[in-house]
Amino acid sequence: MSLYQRPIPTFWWLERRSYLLFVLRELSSVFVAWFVVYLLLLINAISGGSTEYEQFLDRSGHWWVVAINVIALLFVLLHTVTWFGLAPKAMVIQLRGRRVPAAQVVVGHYLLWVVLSAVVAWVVLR
Amino acid sequence: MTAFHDVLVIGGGGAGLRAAIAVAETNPRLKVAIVSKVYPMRSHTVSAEGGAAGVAAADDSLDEHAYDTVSGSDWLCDQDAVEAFVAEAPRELLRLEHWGCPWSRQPDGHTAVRAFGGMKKKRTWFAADRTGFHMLHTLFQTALSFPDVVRYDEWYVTKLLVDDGRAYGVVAIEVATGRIETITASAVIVCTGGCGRVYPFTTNANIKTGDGMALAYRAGAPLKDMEFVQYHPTGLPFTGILITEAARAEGGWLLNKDGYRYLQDYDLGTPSPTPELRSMELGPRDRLSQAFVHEQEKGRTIDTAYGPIVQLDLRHLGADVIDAKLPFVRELCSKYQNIDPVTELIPVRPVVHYMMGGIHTDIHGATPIEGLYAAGEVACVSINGANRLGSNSLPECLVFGTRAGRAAAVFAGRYGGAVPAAVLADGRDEERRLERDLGRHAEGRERFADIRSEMQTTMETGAGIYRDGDSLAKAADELRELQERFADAGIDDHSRRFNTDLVALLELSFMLDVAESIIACALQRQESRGAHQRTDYPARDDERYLAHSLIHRGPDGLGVVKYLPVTITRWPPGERVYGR
Amino acid sequence: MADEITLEVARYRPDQDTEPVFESYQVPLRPHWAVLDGLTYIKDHLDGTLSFRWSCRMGICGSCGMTVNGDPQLSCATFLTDYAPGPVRVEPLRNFPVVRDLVVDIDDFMDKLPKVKPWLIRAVDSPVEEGDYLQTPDELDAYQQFSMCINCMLCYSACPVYALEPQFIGPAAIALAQRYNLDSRDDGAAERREVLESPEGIWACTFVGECSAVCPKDVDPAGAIQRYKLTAATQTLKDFLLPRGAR
Amino acid sequence: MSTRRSPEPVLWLLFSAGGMVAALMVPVLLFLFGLAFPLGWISPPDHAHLLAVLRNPITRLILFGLSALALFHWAHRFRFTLYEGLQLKRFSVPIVLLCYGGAVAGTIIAGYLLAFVV
Ligand SMILES: Cc1cc2nc3c(=O)[nH]c(=O)nc-3n(C[C@H](O)[C@H](O)[C@H](O)COP(=O)(O)OP(=O)(O)OC[C@H]3O[C@@H](n4cnc5c(N)ncnc54)[C@H](O)[C@@H]3O)c2cc1C
Ligand code: SF4
Ligand code: F3S
Ligand code: FES
Repeated sequence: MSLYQRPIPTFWWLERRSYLLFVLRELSSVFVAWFVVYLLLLINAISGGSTEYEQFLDRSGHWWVVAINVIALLFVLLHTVTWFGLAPKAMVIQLRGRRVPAAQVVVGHYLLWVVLSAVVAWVVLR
Repeated sequence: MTAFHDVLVIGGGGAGLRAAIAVAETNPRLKVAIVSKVYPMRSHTVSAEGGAAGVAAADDSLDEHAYDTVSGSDWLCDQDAVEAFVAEAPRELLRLEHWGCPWSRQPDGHTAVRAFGGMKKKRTWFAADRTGFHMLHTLFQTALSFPDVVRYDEWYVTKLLVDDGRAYGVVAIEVATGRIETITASAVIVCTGGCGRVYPFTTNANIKTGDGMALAYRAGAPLKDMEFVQYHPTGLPFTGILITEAARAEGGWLLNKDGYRYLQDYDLGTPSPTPELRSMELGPRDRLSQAFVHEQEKGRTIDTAYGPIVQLDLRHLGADVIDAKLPFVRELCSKYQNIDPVTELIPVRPVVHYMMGGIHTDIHGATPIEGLYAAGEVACVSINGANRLGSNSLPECLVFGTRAGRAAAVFAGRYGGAVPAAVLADGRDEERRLERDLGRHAEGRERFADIRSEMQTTMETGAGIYRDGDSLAKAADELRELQERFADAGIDDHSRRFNTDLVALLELSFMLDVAESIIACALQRQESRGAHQRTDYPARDDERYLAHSLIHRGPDGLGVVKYLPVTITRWPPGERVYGR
Repeated sequence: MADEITLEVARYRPDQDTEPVFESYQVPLRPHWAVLDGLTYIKDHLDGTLSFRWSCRMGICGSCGMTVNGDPQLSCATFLTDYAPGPVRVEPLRNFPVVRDLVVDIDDFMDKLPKVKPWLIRAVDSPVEEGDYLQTPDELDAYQQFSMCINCMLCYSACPVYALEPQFIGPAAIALAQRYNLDSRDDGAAERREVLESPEGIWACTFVGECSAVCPKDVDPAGAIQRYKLTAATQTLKDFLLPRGAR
Repeated sequence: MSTRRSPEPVLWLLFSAGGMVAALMVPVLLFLFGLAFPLGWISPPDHAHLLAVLRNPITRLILFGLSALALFHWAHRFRFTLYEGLQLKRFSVPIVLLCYGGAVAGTIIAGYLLAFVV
């Protein structure tokens, strides 16, 4: 029987907004990786002494480094938002035999996020 | 090519799947196949909402279920069949539970039961208000665990092969390819469901075109009690989508134009705020639908673009009860009617719902043709008589599906084998006829869809909730004429691949035969009983008509109606009393 | 409101078309009319050769899935007035081979479904005479959502992974496996594990989530799959870390 | 019954753990060190303070975990993005090497830095 099979376009993820969002979400991982590289460079600079640290600070002020970091931050935030949104799908938390509603699980994640961010900022800026 | 199976089941709905599993359980050596014009899980059983009756509660008894069924049937059922039915229903429902059916539960973990129309006790098992859906999928998925059950999905059966009073198989079209094939078998079980689509306004799915009834009728088996067509009192006005009786069982009220619970005017009891069994809104369907007609005549219904309506009030139940017990009702109302039953009234009107009649069988599902069995809505055993009680049909599919499956398995085990040459020749004739149909061009500009809608209108006006000699005679004439016009009708589509035009044409030809048999039986029965209400003979007449009508197809294609006395075991005919 | 709307319907007639072409039809635009009503109007009054599947017209049989203006939908539960003034594009479900017009071939799903053993498996079958297997309403609640699947295939049609990797068992079949795994009466989780944990099983899913977004019955197959990933991964860790007996 | 041994469950756990720590920790760190300090919105902490923080074993452990898991998160997601977004599944071997190899290399570097250099 000859059946018609629709070919899949190379850029299939442009066909639906939700697919595009998905691909962007997945690409956020690249910026997560970039952050790790940046972090390791920072650690290396701090370990190398105060001059190297100053140099690192200078370099991080370059317009293109800032630009990358702005984009990276946007992607990382996209990651955070989508990650928290999807977390309750995999996790079924039971409290006293009742399933905790998904919305509460999401809110829980955001609370944790705020607290952890505050702690990190405090440690760094103290 | 000719395939052979020991037992061939036509239909993959509740009855067909249960029958196939029963064959496999009875005799694992037998090869059983299911032929279905849609994938089994699309069968109409999927739409059943309310529940399935079977005695479960401590305060209930088999006798009470039997009595409710017998009186509900207006004493036209066979009481031996009813006794077998009520005795085996609970077991079948439990069996389904063991197969995983997600029945709604009581807090202690036992299955729950709810009230239903015409039933004196709570005995209707339910899976929210998607009972048929869950039952069908449970059966289908369980059938998957029997690798030896072969399926012909989306094959359309066009003819039963019968030779010398014995069934040998079918001719069917594989819809996807247009391939026509003869499939032979030692025993055939017809489980093709009802024929609501003979009418214009029905709760029934598009596939319910009475194929099996016509197949058997054409093959020489009689149809029984065809004049009894059930109108369900609560369908949504445009689509005919059913609002389940469970809505009333949970406490819903029927209101006329003035907000008045009009059922109290029709000898159905007195209104009380909470539902009372066998009373008011929980009366039987025939009486409720008849009450609607009287309200309409008194001008107390509301006129809408889609005909007169009354209103179903669920508001006092509150969102919690509705979401827990009737979520599908809420979903259907919001999708198809744009209303929310939690705050608004649901417009409803009576709608063709179920065929009490069908292929004549004994209590083992056997038809007068040897090796031919029938079960489910297509069959008439009969436990439904002149009016089926809500929630008796799903368990009927299970109980008599099982019985037919067992009987067919025994039969096939005993008489295996050889298919006479005449049968194969018959099969080839049918294949040629189908080839001709495929090439059929219309004489003139007749569209068969127009014939279909005229047939539906004819049935509604001729054999609706109320009928009389004149309306029926007129309908009979019109149907004859439509049969003639049908002979000249053609199809647009002459290709083989998934030709739904051809299928619809064949369905119409089946429906025309079924429609004629309904009218013929209704014309002969000069009394009023259950769903058959003749304004010219308004009283029940047990002298002449405490009997099943049996219609045989005569050589000229016209039906010949005879009568067969009903079997009475323990409940002599009495008055049907509700609300008192 | 205009009283007509245009349906642009994808036609594929294998004996005359090599690929689908669109044909336009004018159908009445009436309140309560679903896209499916438009299609049956075409079939009955304009062009009997148009082929599509439908049956219950109440969103429960799962036959009538189509792509309407780019989205997978049940055509009986998608209303013309929501698309006014039109035109409305009606195409077959994506990701499935097209048999004809709006009819797709779902045999792939029908073959995969039995592989996940979507039926109740008991360690010990008790006879029916002993009564029901007890299950509290909460235990029922634990899997009920996943039992709502009508096999309409909208999720497969929306899942890009299924498009790219046709071996993927796919959202509905996995959700149905989970429906039984989470049923308190079932002991078959171990038997279903091999298929579900194969590369064509849960691990192929990248959590696009569109399956759940388009599901007309709120089955949430995406959730079913992610939950099973967590279960499977923990199980693997346990298998690895704990000595045989202690599992 | 034997389950087919596949590394997917482990990779998925690493991916998930990485996704979680990344979601929780990366935004604030990136904001501080990538934007706020370079652009002078907040004056950067002095070197001595940072070095002290970094020398704390708990910090080192956390930063190591963050780096390693975040890299595995990237590796896993990026691998599937290449498979699907660009339909490169046929090159799965080099892709796997690139992604998880990259993550392993990064993890070693992070471990070396945090264990010996700091
Ligand atoms: C909306 C609705 C709600 C209902 N609710 C309830 C309820 O709450 N409780 C209750 O007890 N009853 C209820 N009923 C009635 C009950 O659902 C049906 O009577 C019952 O499901 C019929 O099952 P069946 O197996 O006989 O047929 P079906 O489920 O209709 O199956 C028929 C099968 O036959 C096949 N078939 C037909 N013709 C052919 C052919 N020519 N070739 C090949 N295959 C063919 C079809 O493909 C299908 O698989 C309801 C009915 C409706 C319409
Ligand atoms: S999971 Fe939802 S979308 Fe998928 S087949 Fe089932 S009902 Fe349809
Ligand atoms: S859309 Fe596909 S990728 Fe997974 S979450 Fe759903 S199955
Ligand atoms: S026709 Fe049954 S789901 Fe649409």
